[in-house]
Amino acid sequence: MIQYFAIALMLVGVYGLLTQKNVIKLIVSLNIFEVGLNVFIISVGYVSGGIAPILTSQNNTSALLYVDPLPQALVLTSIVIGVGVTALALAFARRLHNQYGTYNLDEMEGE
Amino acid sequence: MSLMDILELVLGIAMVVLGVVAVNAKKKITSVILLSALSMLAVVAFVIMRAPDVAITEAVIGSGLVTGLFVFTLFTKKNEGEDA
Amino acid sequence: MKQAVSIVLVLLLGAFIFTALYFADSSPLQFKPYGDADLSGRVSQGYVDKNVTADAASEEPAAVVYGETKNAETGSANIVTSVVVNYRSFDTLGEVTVLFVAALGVGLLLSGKRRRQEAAFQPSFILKHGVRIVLGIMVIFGVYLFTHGHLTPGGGFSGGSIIAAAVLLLYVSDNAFKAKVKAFKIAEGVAGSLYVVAGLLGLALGGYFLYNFLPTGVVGDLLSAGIVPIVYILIGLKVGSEISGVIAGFATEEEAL
Amino acid sequence: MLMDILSNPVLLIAVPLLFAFLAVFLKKIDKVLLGAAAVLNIAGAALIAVLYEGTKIIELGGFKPPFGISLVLDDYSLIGIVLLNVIFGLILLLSGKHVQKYAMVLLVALAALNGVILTGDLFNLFVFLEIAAIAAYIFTAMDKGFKHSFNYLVVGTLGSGLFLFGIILLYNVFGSLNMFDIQEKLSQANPADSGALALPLVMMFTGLSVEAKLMPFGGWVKGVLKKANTLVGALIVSAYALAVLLALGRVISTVFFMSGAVRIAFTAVAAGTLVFAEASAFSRKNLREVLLFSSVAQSGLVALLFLYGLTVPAVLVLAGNVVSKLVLFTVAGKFAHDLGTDDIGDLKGVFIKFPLVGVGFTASAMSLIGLPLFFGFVAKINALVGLFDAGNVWLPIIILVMAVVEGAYFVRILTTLWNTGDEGELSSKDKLKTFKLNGSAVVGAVSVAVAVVIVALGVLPILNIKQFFSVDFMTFIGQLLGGM
Repeated sequence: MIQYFAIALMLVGVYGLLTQKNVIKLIVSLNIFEVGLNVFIISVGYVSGGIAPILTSQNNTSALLYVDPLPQALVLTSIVIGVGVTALALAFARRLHNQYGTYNLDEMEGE
Repeated sequence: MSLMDILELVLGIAMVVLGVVAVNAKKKITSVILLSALSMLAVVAFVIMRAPDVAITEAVIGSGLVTGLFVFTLFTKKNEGEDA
Repeated sequence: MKQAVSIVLVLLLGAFIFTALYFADSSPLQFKPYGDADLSGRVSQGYVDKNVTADAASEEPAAVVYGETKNAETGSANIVTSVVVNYRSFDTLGEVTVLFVAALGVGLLLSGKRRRQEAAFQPSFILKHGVRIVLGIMVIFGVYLFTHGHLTPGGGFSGGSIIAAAVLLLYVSDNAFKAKVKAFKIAEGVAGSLYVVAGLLGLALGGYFLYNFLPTGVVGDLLSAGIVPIVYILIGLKVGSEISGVIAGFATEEEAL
Repeated sequence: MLMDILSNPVLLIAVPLLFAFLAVFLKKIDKVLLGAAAVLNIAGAALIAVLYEGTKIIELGGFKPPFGISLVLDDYSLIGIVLLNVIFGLILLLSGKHVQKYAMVLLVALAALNGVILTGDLFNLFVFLEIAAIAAYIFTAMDKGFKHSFNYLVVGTLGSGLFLFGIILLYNVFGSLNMFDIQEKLSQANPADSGALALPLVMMFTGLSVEAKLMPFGGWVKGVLKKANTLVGALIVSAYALAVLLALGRVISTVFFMSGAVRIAFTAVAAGTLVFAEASAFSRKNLREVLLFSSVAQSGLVALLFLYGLTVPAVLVLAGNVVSKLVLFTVAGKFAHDLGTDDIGDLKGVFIKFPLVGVGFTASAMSLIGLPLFFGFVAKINALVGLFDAGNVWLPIIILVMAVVEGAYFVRILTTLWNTGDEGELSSKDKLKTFKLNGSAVVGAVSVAVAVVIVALGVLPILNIKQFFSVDFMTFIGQLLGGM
């Protein structure tokens, strides 16, 4: 179920990237796309009835039914990459704002 | 439909609606706060899908730090006066 | 006009994705829908059973039992951690590098003589004093998360980010606060270098880069899993100092020219 | 034992990375570290080439594939890393003064590009591509063109997101991220089922197209490169182009399982890129713009060859192209920086003043067009023969027509740059005096050296006419490299 909405969320992000002209809004759209993608990746690893992939004193053997741990590891990576890119994009946004006095890409004149 | 299915449905719809509103919001700060809320819902989705590690990380980074960075970019003395 | 075109484009893309995923004829290569994943056909089963290095020919390996199994190939009770820091540690090295280079970029873009930038709002009494109370708890929780990353949910990324969030709160609550960016830089460089050095040690001692050259102990013990907790602590320090550095970069602004 | 460790390709990634982290607190000597890493990497690549004994899988962390991440050292990646590290060294040699504060970023980029070429794991490829891309966003901003860099960042991030989406769809089907594991599983699959993989393949191809500069996804390249200095321009058109296109080729040759319609769509993108970019290059008056569109066109050509399984010709074309582009773009950037213009009309007769630079530039350009006696000819003839053998008629015709277009604008550029004044007029020496180039000796020496290599590799195969038309050219180069 969640999977459908994850894809929809990615599409919303793409829609934002296509329509928005504001630097901050573009970065927000990029983040929405990434959230959708991350939820989708986790949903690919979900097993109905599975438990979280951590051995504890209750779930103490590897013979139980676990959800797929690999997509979770990938999403950890993906989230951290996302924050790196967002930080860099915001640094660009601030430089653009200092240079042109606006966040709107259309109002930025010259090279 | 079990209770879980209904929860997932509501969660999914809320996420998409938040996404659409965040993209189309007039004020930039509204977008940012809605993005933070969206991340929080994603955390719930991660918990439902049995991914506690990811949920913790997303809660701290996605809805905490990233929002902080956005706010620092938007709310500084220099940008005052413009509709944030 | 442009909006309409965009909506149509996005809807077409969505229709393409949904038909390809959920409405195509069934074939062995078809997408496996939500919840139907089968671990036995995936590499992940090896991660859960911790028998990746075993020969396929040998008999069915015994299940890993919490608190009993000794010297498994990776002693981490948290399977996600074993994937992140052991099986796919090279990705993680790449990932901290992403943060490293992004932090460098922020520093280069927002460089110049720095002065604390004043926020457009004044911190309230509650914020100011509340932060002081929460701060210690946050740092301790962050450290707890990355030292126990191989046992419980959490780990280097979330632990490091919580410490960075503490720095963020300091900046928000106090308009005059200025962190020692240099200290972040040094912590970042040391942690990063040690991570690579740990990998090179593995290469020298075990013949493989990032080889887990320490005994892995009993699954579930705090001192288990070989280099996993050590590497996760390094990652925590590195992520924490990198994101703190980024925040410091954003909170300060070059001197008005 | 020690030799085993020293010739481990992972060092090509680990050493620059270690130096980058060390440079954080050794800030004073960061440029020394950069130079040292570049030299060490060239030495390492040479050592790997000398000790090379056929395909080798390097397991990381001691976990066998497909479980752990593995690097792959075969003919393909060997050529890649040797070429990449030499090119990177040359770029630093030629444009070292532009490094400024960017030494650490360049170290990370060097590590990431080596990783992109060597890795055999899809997700690992994504991570390295992302590192390389972020480094590129940063140093394309060196020239204060923040708007274009921001555009590049948005498009690049969306592209890598789509690439990741494609990877995860493949993982869902095959349960593995290792390219060769997936390839093996695909070899047992029924070709009739290939339609089910259309979506992941389209997503991965789209994602990679952004970095590989294929149109329409590579539109960022114009804004970024138009004003790029020698360092940034040469990096993007040669080092990045080499690594990313090799990765594209690796992905296509291992995990792409195409049905007719999907192949036609991809071919259309690649061929469209070729035609559009050559036409754009023809209409430009600005040296760097001509070169950037020519570079885009070459990406299209190389992608086209990869799509038709002609790996060896594709690698040859790519290798010839990136080496030529390195010289051409460095010279163009140098003109723009030192003379203040790279408009072809303003640079009349500039090569008479700097004949060494001129010779190198001319040889590189001729190799790029594919004239006989130059390396580019060997590459292009191999490509055309391969396409004909595959029963294809239209693609060779398109490639030939485009080669003529390319020839036309390069001949126009060369005649302008070698002649002073308008046709019929005597060359006026006074005008030339105004040109002043800093460090033209280094640029000249390097470009002449490259020219000699290009000509040697273009002439040598003719001595053995069989090798000239054969796909065995790779082994031939291997022998040359191995015999060093």
